Amino acid sequence: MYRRLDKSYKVICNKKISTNYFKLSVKIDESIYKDCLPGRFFMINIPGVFLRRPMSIYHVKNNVLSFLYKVVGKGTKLLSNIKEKTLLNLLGPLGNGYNLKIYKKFNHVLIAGGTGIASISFLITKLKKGILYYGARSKKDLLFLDKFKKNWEVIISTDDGSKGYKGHITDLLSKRIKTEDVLYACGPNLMLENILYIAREKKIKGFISLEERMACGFGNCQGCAIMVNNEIKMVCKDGPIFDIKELYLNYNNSI
Amino acid sequence: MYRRLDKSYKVICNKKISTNYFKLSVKIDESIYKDCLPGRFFMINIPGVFLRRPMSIYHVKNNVLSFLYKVVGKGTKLLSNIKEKTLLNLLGPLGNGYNLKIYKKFNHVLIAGGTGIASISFLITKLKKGILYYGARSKKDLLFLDKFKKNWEVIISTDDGSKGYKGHITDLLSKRIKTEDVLYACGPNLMLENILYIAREKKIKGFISLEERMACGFGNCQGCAIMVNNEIKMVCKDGPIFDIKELYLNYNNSI
Amino acid sequence: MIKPDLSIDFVGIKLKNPILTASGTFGYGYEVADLIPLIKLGGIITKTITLDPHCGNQQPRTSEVLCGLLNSIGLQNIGIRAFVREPLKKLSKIGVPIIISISGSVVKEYVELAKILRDEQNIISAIELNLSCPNLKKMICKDLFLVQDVIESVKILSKVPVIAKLSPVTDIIELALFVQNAGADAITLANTYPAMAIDINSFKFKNPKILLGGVSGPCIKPMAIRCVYDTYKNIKIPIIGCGGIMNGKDVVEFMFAGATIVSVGTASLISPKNLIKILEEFESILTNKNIESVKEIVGICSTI
Amino acid sequence: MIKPDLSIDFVGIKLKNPILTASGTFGYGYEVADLIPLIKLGGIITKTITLDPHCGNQQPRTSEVLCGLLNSIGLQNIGIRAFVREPLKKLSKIGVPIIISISGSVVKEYVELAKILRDEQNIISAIELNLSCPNLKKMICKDLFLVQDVIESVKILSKVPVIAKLSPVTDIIELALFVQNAGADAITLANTYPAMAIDINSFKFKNPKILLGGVSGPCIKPMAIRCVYDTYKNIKIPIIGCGGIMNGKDVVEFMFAGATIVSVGTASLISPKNLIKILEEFESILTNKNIESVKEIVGICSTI
Repeated sequence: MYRRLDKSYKVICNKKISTNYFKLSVKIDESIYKDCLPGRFFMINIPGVFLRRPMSIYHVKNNVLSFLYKVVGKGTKLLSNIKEKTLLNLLGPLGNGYNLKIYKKFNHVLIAGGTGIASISFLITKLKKGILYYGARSKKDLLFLDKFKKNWEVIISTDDGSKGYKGHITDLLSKRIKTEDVLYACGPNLMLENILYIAREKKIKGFISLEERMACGFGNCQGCAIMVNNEIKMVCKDGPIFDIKELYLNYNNSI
Repeated sequence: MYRRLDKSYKVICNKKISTNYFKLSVKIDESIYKDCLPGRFFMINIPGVFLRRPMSIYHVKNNVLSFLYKVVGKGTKLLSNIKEKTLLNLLGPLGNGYNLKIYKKFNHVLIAGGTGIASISFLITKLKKGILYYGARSKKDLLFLDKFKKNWEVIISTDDGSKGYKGHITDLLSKRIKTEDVLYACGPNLMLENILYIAREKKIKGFISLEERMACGFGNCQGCAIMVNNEIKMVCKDGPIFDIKELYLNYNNSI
Repeated sequence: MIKPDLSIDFVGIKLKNPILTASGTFGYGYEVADLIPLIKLGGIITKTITLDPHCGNQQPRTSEVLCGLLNSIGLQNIGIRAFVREPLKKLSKIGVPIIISISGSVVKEYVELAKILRDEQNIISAIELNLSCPNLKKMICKDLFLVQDVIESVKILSKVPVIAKLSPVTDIIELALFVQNAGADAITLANTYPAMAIDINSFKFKNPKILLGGVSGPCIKPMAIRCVYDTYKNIKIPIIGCGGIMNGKDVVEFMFAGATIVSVGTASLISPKNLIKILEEFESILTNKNIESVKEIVGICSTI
Repeated sequence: MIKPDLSIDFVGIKLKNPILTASGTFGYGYEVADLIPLIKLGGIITKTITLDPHCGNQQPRTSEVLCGLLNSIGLQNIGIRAFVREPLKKLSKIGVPIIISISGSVVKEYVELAKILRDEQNIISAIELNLSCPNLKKMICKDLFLVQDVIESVKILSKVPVIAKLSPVTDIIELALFVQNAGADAITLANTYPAMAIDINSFKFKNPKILLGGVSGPCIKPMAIRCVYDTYKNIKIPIIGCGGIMNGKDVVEFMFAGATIVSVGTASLISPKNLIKILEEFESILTNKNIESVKEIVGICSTI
C-alpha cells in the first residue's frame, strides 16, 4: 500500500478560472507527492458541510497539488470562498488511479466530459501523444483548450453547439474509434454508459473513472458500492478507475 | 404598540474595542429610530448558528444602532467575524425598556455588571446625573470609563482587584444605598439577586433587566417565562425590565 | 409559465395554500400581525389549549442544539375559557382557517374542551388533538386505550374535523392505523422528538444542569418525512406534515412523501417572515416544474 | 493537575478508555491502521457480520442531511466464515478488545453465528447483537418474542458477554427492560434513526429519487442521549452510548447521562483521526474538572 495522509495543508491558490470553475492548490508533504497519480482523489474537508467531498487530482508539481472544481452546490460554494493561506484538511491520495501499464502499445484515446477534464488533463501530462475527446455543455465550460496542442489531437463537442460538434462527444467517438485504441474516460454517467456500450460493441479496451456518493472515501462507509464482474467493489478503494470489460453499468440498478 | 421591524441592515462597524469585547453598528430605518430605547433589545441573525441571539441596545444616534458584545461562544465568535458592509438581519426593537417616568424625582443609581454596561451606559445618556456602580472581572473588562465623567459619580469594583474595590459591586452598593435612590440594574444573575435582596431589605425602588434564554424574542416560543408577582411573564415581551417589587428571583426555580 | 393552483381541500376545509403554522410555535396566532400578512397563510394552528390554565414548566425551557431547538414549555396557556373569550375572537378576524390544538391528561378534560369548542363551530375549522407532547408526565399516544377513548369522545361531540398529532415514540404505522380506526379525520406527523441537553460546564460539585424536552428543527426533518412516507402508504386519512421545514423545498419533500398540507414551526420562531418566504419558494418550485395544481404532488413518492 | 484514570470495566472487559468504534462505521476494524494508532482505542466494534455473505443494498446508499448522514448499506459483509478466517485474525493482533457485531433474520442464523464465534472466544471480548438495523425488511427489535429468542439462544452458546444494540422505534425503556430480562449483559443505545431523503430535482415525468435509510451524526445526539438517560434509570445492565459523538464534550454528555462506555461512528467516517481527537479532548475535560477516574461520572445526571 502506498502512503496516504490525513492532514491540513496551506491553500496557496483558490481562484476562478472560468464561469463557475475554480482551481484550488495546496502545498502538500513530499511524502505523498509521488503517489499523487492521475485518477486518484482526495477527500476535502469543507467547513460548513458535514461530510468531506471527494475531488480528483487535476495537477501536481513541486509539491503543489491542484484540484479543479465547478461550483454546483453548498459544499463547492463554501469551498470557493476559502482564502489563500487558510489551512485545508485533506485525506489522500486515495483510489487506484489509471492503469498505464497494460495497454502501453495501444493508441491513447482520452475522453473527458465536463469536470472530468481534471483527471484526464492530468493523465495527458503522463502520455506522449494521443487523441482527446472533450465534451461540455457550452463553449464557456471548455477549459485549458490551449494546453493540449503538442502531439495531441483535440476533438470538441458542446451540447449547445457553441463550439465544435453539437451533441454528445460519444457520437464522434463511435465513428472514429479503432481496435488499436485504448480508452481512458472520465465524465458524467450518461457519457460513461455510452462509452461502455461503444467499447463493448466494437471490442475496444480501456478504463473509465466512476463517480459515486461517498461518505468516507476509504472503504469504511461502504456507501459507494457497485457491481464489478459479479463482485461488489467500492468505487473509493477498488476504483475509481475500472476496466471496461468488467463493468455492466446501469445507474438505476447498479448492484 | 410601537413599530418593530424584521429586516436586514448594513453593518457599518464591527470592531474589537477591548480584549474580547466588540462594538457592532448597523444603519437602521428611521421608522424604528425613536423606539430604540434603553433596555430594549434586538434579535440578531448570525449565519452559522440556528437561532437568533438577543442583544441589548448599547447606543443609537443618527439612525446608527450599536450593540456591545463579548465573544463567549460559537454565536458571538461568528458575529465577530462579520465584515463591514455585510447585510445583517435584525428583529426589533423588542421589549419594554427602562421605565424613566415613575420615579423621576429620585436619585438615579445605575448598576452594571459585565456586558450589562451596554444598556446601562445607553440609559446614562438619557439621564442628567447620578451614580454608576460598575463591576467587572478585571480592569481589562471595564469599558467606556472615560465616558461617564460629567455629573456622574462612577464607583468601580473588579473581581480580581485590578481596579477599584476588590469584590462584588453590590458590597459597595449596600453600604451607600439610600431610600431616595431608584435603582436601574443590568448584569449577571448573581448580581441581580444580590440587588433584589438589598432593595427588599432596605425598601428601595427600582428596576432590573433580566436575561433568559430566548428562541424567538417576541413571545411565541414561551421559552423565557419567569414568575413575576405570581403571574407568568415573558422576559422578551413583558420585560426584559421588571419592577424590583414584583420579582422573587431564584434562578434554580424561577417559576 | 403559469402560476400553480396552490389551493387544496383538507378534510373538507378549503385552504388557499398548504402552508400552516404549527401548534405551539405561533402563540395564539395573531401576535405577529405587524410583522407578516397573516392573510397569506394557508391556516393557523394555535398553541395547545388545555381546559384549565397551565403555567408550564420551570426554567430552563429551551436550548439550541445542532440544527435544532430543544424545548420544554409544558403547554403554558391561559385555558380554554379565557381563550375563547378573547384570543379566539381576534383569530376569527384574520380570515384564514383556524385549527385549535387541545390537550388534556384524562378523557374528561378532552370532553369538556370539545364541548366548549362546539359553541365556536362557526369560527374554527378543525380541532387538533395534541396526543404527543413530550413534556408532560405521560405521553398520551403511548397508551392506545386512552388514545381511542380521547378520539372517540371528541369525535362524538365535535362538529368540525378532528386531527390527531402523533409522534413516532412507538411503531408509527400501527399507531396511525389505530388512530384512523378510532375515527380521526386526519393525522399530524410529527411532534417534537424526545431529546435532552446536558450542560457539562455546570458540573462541579453538584449534578450538571439538564434539559429534558422535545427537539424540533431541520435536524428532525429526515425522520419526520420518513414517518409521513411510511404512514401515507398505510392509511386513508390525510396527513399534515411537520418537522423542520425551513424552505420551500422542504414543503415539496413532505408533500412528495404524502402530506396533504404542512405546518411550519421552528422556522417561524427564528423569523415569522420565514412563513412567507417558504410559501413563495414553494410556489416558485412548483412553477418551475410546471405543476398545475398542488394536489398533483401529494404522495408522489409512493405512486407507481 | 493529575491525569484522570480513563480505564473502565465493562461487563468484565478491561478497557483502557471508554471510547470504541461503532459497528458499521469502521469496516472490519484494521483498514485505517496507517492513519491512526489503533492501539489507543478503548476497543473496536466490527461492522455487522451475518452468517452468509451479504451484498447489501442497491445504490443510492448514502445521502448527506443537515448535521448528519443517511445510509442504507444493508449489512454488506463477507459472512462469518470468511470473517473468522482472515479479518478476525488481523483484528486480534491490534491489542485492543474486539467486539463482534452480528445479525440474522431468524433465530437459527444467530445460533449458527454464536457457535462459530464460540471457537474464537480467546480473541473476542463480546458479541453485539444488531437488533435494530433500519435497512432490513424487518427490524428485529420490533418483535419482542424474536428478541427474546435471539438473546436467550445466543446467551446459552456464547462464552463472552452479549450486548443488544437497540433503537427507540418503540418504547425504549420497555424494550431495554425486556432485553435485560432476556439475559443480555449490556445494551447499546442507539442505532441510526429511520429517516428518508427525497431528491426533488429528480422529479420530472417520473417519481422522485428517494433514499430510505437510517440517519446518524450530530443531528441525532440529543435524542440518543435522552434514550441513554431514560434507560439508565430503569435498568441494571450497563450501556454503550452511541449517536452523533463528534468531540470529547459529547462523550462526557453520554457518560453523564448513563453510558459506561461510548462508541463513535460517523465522526470516524469523516476522519479516522477524529477518534484520537475525541479521546484527547475527553481526557482534557476530565483533567480540567479534576475528575480522578472516568468511573465517577457515569450516570451523574441521575444521582441525587
